[in-house]
Amino acid sequence: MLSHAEAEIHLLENYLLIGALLFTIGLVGFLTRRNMIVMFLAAEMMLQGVSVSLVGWGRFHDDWGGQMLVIFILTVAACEAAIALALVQMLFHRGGNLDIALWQNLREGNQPRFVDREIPADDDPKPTFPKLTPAGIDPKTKEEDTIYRTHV
Amino acid sequence: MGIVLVDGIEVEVGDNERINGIEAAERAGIDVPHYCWHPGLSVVASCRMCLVEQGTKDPATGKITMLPKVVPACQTPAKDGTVFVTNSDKVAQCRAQVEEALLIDHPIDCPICDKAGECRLQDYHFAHGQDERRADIRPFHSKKREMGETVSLFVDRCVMCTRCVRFTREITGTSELLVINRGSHEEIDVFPGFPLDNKMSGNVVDLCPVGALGDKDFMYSQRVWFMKSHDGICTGCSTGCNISTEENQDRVYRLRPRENMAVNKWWMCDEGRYGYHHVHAEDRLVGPRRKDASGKHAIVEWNTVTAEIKTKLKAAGPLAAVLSPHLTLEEAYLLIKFIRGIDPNAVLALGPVPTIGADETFPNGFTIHAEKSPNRRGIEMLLSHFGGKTLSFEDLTAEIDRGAVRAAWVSGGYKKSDWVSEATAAKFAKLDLLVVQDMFVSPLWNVATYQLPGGSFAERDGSYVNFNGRLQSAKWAIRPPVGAWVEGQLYQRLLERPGLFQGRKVLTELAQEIPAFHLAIGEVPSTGLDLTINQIAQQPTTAATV
Amino acid sequence: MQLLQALRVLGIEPLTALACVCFALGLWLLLPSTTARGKAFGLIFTTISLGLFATNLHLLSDWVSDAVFYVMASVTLVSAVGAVTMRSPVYCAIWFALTLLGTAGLFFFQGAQFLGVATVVVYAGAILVTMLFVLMLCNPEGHSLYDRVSWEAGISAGTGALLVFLLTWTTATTVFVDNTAFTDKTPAKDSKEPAPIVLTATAEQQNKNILAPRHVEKLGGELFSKYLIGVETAGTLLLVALVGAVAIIAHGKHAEAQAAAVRTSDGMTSGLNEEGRRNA
Amino acid sequence: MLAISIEALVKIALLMGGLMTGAAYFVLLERWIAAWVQDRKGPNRVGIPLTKIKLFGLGQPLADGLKFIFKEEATPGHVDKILFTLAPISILSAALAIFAVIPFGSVLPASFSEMIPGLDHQVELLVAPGIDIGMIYIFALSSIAVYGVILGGWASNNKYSLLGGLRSSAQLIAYELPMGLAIVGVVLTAGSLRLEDVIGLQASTGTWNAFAQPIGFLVFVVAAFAEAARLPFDLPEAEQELIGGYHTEYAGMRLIVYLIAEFLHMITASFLIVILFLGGWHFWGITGSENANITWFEAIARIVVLNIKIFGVIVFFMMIRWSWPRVRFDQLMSLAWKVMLPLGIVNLVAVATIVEYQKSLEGKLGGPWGVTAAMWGVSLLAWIAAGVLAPLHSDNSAQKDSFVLSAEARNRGVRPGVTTSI
Amino acid sequence: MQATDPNVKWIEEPKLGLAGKMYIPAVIGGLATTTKHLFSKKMTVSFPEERPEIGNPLIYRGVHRLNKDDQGRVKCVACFLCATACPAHCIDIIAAPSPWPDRDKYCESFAIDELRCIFCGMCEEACPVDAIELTSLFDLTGRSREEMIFDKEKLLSVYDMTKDAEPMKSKSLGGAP
Repeated sequence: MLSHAEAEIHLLENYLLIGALLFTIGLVGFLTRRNMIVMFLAAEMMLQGVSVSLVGWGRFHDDWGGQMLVIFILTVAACEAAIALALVQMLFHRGGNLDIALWQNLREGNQPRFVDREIPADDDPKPTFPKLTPAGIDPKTKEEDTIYRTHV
Repeated sequence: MGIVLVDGIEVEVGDNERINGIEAAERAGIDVPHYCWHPGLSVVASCRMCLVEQGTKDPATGKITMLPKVVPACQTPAKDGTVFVTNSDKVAQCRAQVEEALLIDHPIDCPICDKAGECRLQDYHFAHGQDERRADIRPFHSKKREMGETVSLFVDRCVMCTRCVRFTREITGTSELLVINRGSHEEIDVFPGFPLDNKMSGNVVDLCPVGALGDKDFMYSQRVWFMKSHDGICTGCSTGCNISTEENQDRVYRLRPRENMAVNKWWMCDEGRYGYHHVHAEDRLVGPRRKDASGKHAIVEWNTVTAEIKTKLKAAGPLAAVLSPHLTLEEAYLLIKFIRGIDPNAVLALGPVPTIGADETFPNGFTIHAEKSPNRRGIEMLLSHFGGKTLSFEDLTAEIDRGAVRAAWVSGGYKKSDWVSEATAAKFAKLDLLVVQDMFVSPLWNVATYQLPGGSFAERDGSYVNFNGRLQSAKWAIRPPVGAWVEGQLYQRLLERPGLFQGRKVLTELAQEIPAFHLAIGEVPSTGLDLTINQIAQQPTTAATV
Repeated sequence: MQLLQALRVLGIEPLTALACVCFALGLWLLLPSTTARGKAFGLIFTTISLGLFATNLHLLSDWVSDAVFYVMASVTLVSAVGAVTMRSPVYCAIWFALTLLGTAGLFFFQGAQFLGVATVVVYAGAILVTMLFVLMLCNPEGHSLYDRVSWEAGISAGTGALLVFLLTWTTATTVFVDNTAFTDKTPAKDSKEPAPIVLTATAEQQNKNILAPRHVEKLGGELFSKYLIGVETAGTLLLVALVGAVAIIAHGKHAEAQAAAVRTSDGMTSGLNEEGRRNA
Repeated sequence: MLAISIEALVKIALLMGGLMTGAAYFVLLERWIAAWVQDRKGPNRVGIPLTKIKLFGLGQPLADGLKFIFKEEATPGHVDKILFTLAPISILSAALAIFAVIPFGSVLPASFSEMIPGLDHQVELLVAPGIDIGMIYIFALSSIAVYGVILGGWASNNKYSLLGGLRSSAQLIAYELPMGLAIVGVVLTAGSLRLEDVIGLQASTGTWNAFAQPIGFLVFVVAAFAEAARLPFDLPEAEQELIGGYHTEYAGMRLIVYLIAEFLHMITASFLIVILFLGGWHFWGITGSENANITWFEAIARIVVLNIKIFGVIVFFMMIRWSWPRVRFDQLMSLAWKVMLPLGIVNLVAVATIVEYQKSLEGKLGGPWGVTAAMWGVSLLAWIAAGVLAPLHSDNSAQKDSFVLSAEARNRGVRPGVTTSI
Repeated sequence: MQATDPNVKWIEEPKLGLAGKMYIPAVIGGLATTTKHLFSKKMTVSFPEERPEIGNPLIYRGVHRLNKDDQGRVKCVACFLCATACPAHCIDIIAAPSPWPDRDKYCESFAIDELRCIFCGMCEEACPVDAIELTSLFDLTGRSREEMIFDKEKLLSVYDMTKDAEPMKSKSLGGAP
């Protein structure tokens, strides 16, 4: 049976380790992934890592500050989500997909353009879906008919 | 050249033409209703349905003077300056009144009348009759009277046009029918003891504009609006009458003559008219059979037959083919191609041509020929073109008896089974391989190695050459019974040609290859092609080199 | 052996170092753009590294707590790895949702009930669902070619491992002092050793304050008294973000047509473009 | 420890059994009410098998359940198999877990605890009595339930399912806000996030929150309908538009899991409406208000009253289904953001004012009744304002002018009748 | 029709008052309607135990029957008009000269494929002798397709079965006997 102090210290150290790992995994994800939404997820994961540490410290010190900070982190994350998703949506509309490599001209000047050296093999088996043969030929419609529908 | 005005439309009439108002209106595209008038019969103007207004146009002043009364168009000659008016109120009123008069005594039993659907009285009543009937509708009492073996008379329905009477007097010359009584008691009848039994009696049913004369063969069997009509050629004799084959759901219900002024005019004989029953006979053969080692015949698949018969024929040695005079030109052509393709020296022979009695000619010139096959002349023309060793059927039999031929293909298609005798069949039985195609069991059929059921005339698609060299095409009307293949389709398959057999396509090929048929390269008109005209003069240069 | 000795001198557990190496290797192999076999190896390495890290963890007061904690921690970390390595962004989001649930569990375990639930409500309930919404709007088939390629996976994983190593090392070398029993045992200020971290809260204090049964009441009181300015600022921030998001979207819609024109004329396409194909 | 565990397990078993049976029989009730409203008789055949006893069709839920169980578990070839299976599980588990903090009665008398050895406290009819954050917990789990819908829709790989999932996510997020605002009003008055505290307050004052906060009640009921995806807000599975919405591709057990979860959502919504606004187990004169010295009669009366109220609310849910037409999706969103959210804020401000300045307000307005009257006045004014501003009311009929196009406009490819402005 | 066609009548939407915009009438009206129907008389019946009442058997279109005349002979004259009118082609008739002196033609065989029939009543309309009629029997079942092809005997037996409850329509409608 551990004493209260030992238990608290052990708990803190465990939480710090988990926080560190969570933060790092998030960092690696942010650095490597190219899908804007996944990058955003990774950033949130780093915030989670920090939150875990903060809560641990708050309990260790019997202080509400840690939890308060986490609450503020939540708030900031919500704001971040709003802005980031709006940006992502807009970038998607402009660029056509969610690839961050599309926006290389946002980097500072004199950087070499990044080009993929190899195209990954498409090792996912393409599912074959049953397809119905189209029945007959589409009737040609007059422009008048398309504009003024005779019925709804 | 004269000009006739019909409803303001100018119609040209030749100098030597003698036409009446109905024909002149027809040239102008106007239909004048009529019951009693028929182009092949004399004019009596008894029905009064064709009443029109008539007048004359003065060629000098151009002034038109109309007669105050209406006249029957059928007996008004159309000559230069004649004016007909068929669309005036007066004419319409006359027609309505005539129609009403005809209907006063006519039973309204259209539901059970076989004529309903093609009845002039119905049609004209809808077109020209009054909306309301002023006379009472009385209960209908059937007065049915047998005219003879083939025709019944429903006395009530008669409108006394006397077409039938005139037909027996003018066309057949037998004069069985007459009008008895006078006035409103007029009826059609026969002399007691002299029934309507001439060989063209069925035509009176077609002539009758209403349902008074009924065909016993067709009676009550089908309503006319269910049937589909297909242009055909009668195969009863070598006359080659033009007919309409009327069928519903692959069953022939009746044959009717089709107008062809060059061959049969409007008529056909009873033998041809009622000679279709073998198509649906109970004993008609279906299912190809093969003789096995024990001498018994077992049913095989058509595909098996077509797959193995060629190799077997090749292996069998000297070949002979018997071309039935019931085959169409196209089928005979394909069979020759097939046989000569296997053995270039194959013997070809014309099958037996059944002949019964002597030719019978009616006063108006219509002839029933003794030669009871439709295409003897066509087959002979083909044989003379292909040449090689061609024999008559008897000579071929002798040849087989001598052992010079080891295998034979015999096409039948006869309506009866007595076309070959037991003795002949016994000679054929000596062959290594005998293929017989027929519709009914015959002595030859029983000795065949391969028994192949064939098609009837209603199922064939192709052309025949009649007794005086007229090529006429018939369309298939019904599908063959399950298990039987029409010859053309079988030869098509044996020659490994793709697709279904199409008579028109093969005829074009045939006509391009054989100079005698070169006229058929283009369209074959519905009235046929006379192959004897200018055959040498118009021979195409390309055909000469072939 | 010498290396091990040297590591020991520095206060580094060799197992931790190994764990970091395995961690880097595993992440590198697991990230997209590798083959299926690479993924299997990555899975093995990551498992090993997480297991090795687990040796660094300390046992807690009783076995129930241990079990709960280990389950929570493993759920959090495994799903975190899944969230950054899955190909399909939808799966990434699902794994991240699991990470959030794990974190919420960890918060609960720490007695931060409100935070645990708030994390689920805000993150899982709002942010992630919105993200899925956007994802399904933008990329309804789920996966695309650029999700198969990672930027500089090896370097990033190495950096991450280094970071973990440094953090772990720092934690391991930090001295914790229990000061609840002996209040006078403050360390000397001029000592060469790093300043120890002092635990001053007793169990009774914690139960009254941060682990109180009426937890929310306490938290609310603290939030709206001591941290009131922070709350107000956060509120303002939220408003600003709201307005900003609306402005961006509205502007984006206006500029859509122009952007399409720009897209075609500028030749601005994905990195997986014709150029890349030629170079490959 | 053991006694507590057994107590919790017994409660869970009771709750689960009750909920599952309840959901099954509410399906029957739903069909009955549907039939009766449409002048039909409804299911009345299935009784005891192999006999002629029909029991008014009370065997129907059993037969339905058996049918679903024995149906083929068809998985279409084009779906994402993992998520396709995970989605219904997640939605059902979230829907069930919500009931951990929802009281299904009040407390049992102390005499009960004395009868059971090892039980040292009064038994609360609530699975997890110690949770301090009950209401946020409910929020959290109901937001987890969104995953079941959105993932099921996406995994089905079917356009109707995806549309259903998308609609559902947008709808649930949008309606969480007014719902939260309405709840905050209740929380403010109760001063606690625990549901049992909310009931306790209403029981002790004798005033139900629906009476004290009418506008909050309205907002909450509307939001609860939307959260439970019931008509007139069942856009996620609108049959006429989306075939079956997010569960178009589902069959057999997975489908019934979805259907049960849907009914559980409705039951949850009914519980919340009753507990937060309709006094929970309280009824004047028969249930008492004290927990400590509760009698057996009162304890049972409380359970009965609670269940009757819930039954009534569920019947209301089912009646509404056949009374009002489904709204369009833009109307749904407008309702959430333009009507319900402002109304919720009005309610929150009014309640906050009352809670903060209770004493002085009572002095000025003539006692507690004056305050309530003022609250009703504010509510009515807010509603009238919503009616006058009418953000939902828009003329969507075809306009003649918009069909008359100039030749130039037609050349540009403008289609008449379609507004191009944003 | 184009929108600019002068024959198109453009209608203004009714304007909602304040109460309408506050949704009060619609909400209450909807609930009132459903509540009223909740307690109103039910239109459906529990079928095998209770049988629905057919309002007017004369215009009900159920199973066919072949009527008999006063001598017990089939009334049908095999005119094929029902088969002609039938849009589903479910009537098959074989005609023959009748064995009775007062009639020329009768149906030797008369079959209706009740599975193919769409119960439109055109055969009844077409029949010139009121021989085929549609009864108000509606619960038509069978165990095989063959069983559902009603031949002449079956159709005549339907007449025997229903003649008391439903006399021939021509008489009851005041038409010719």
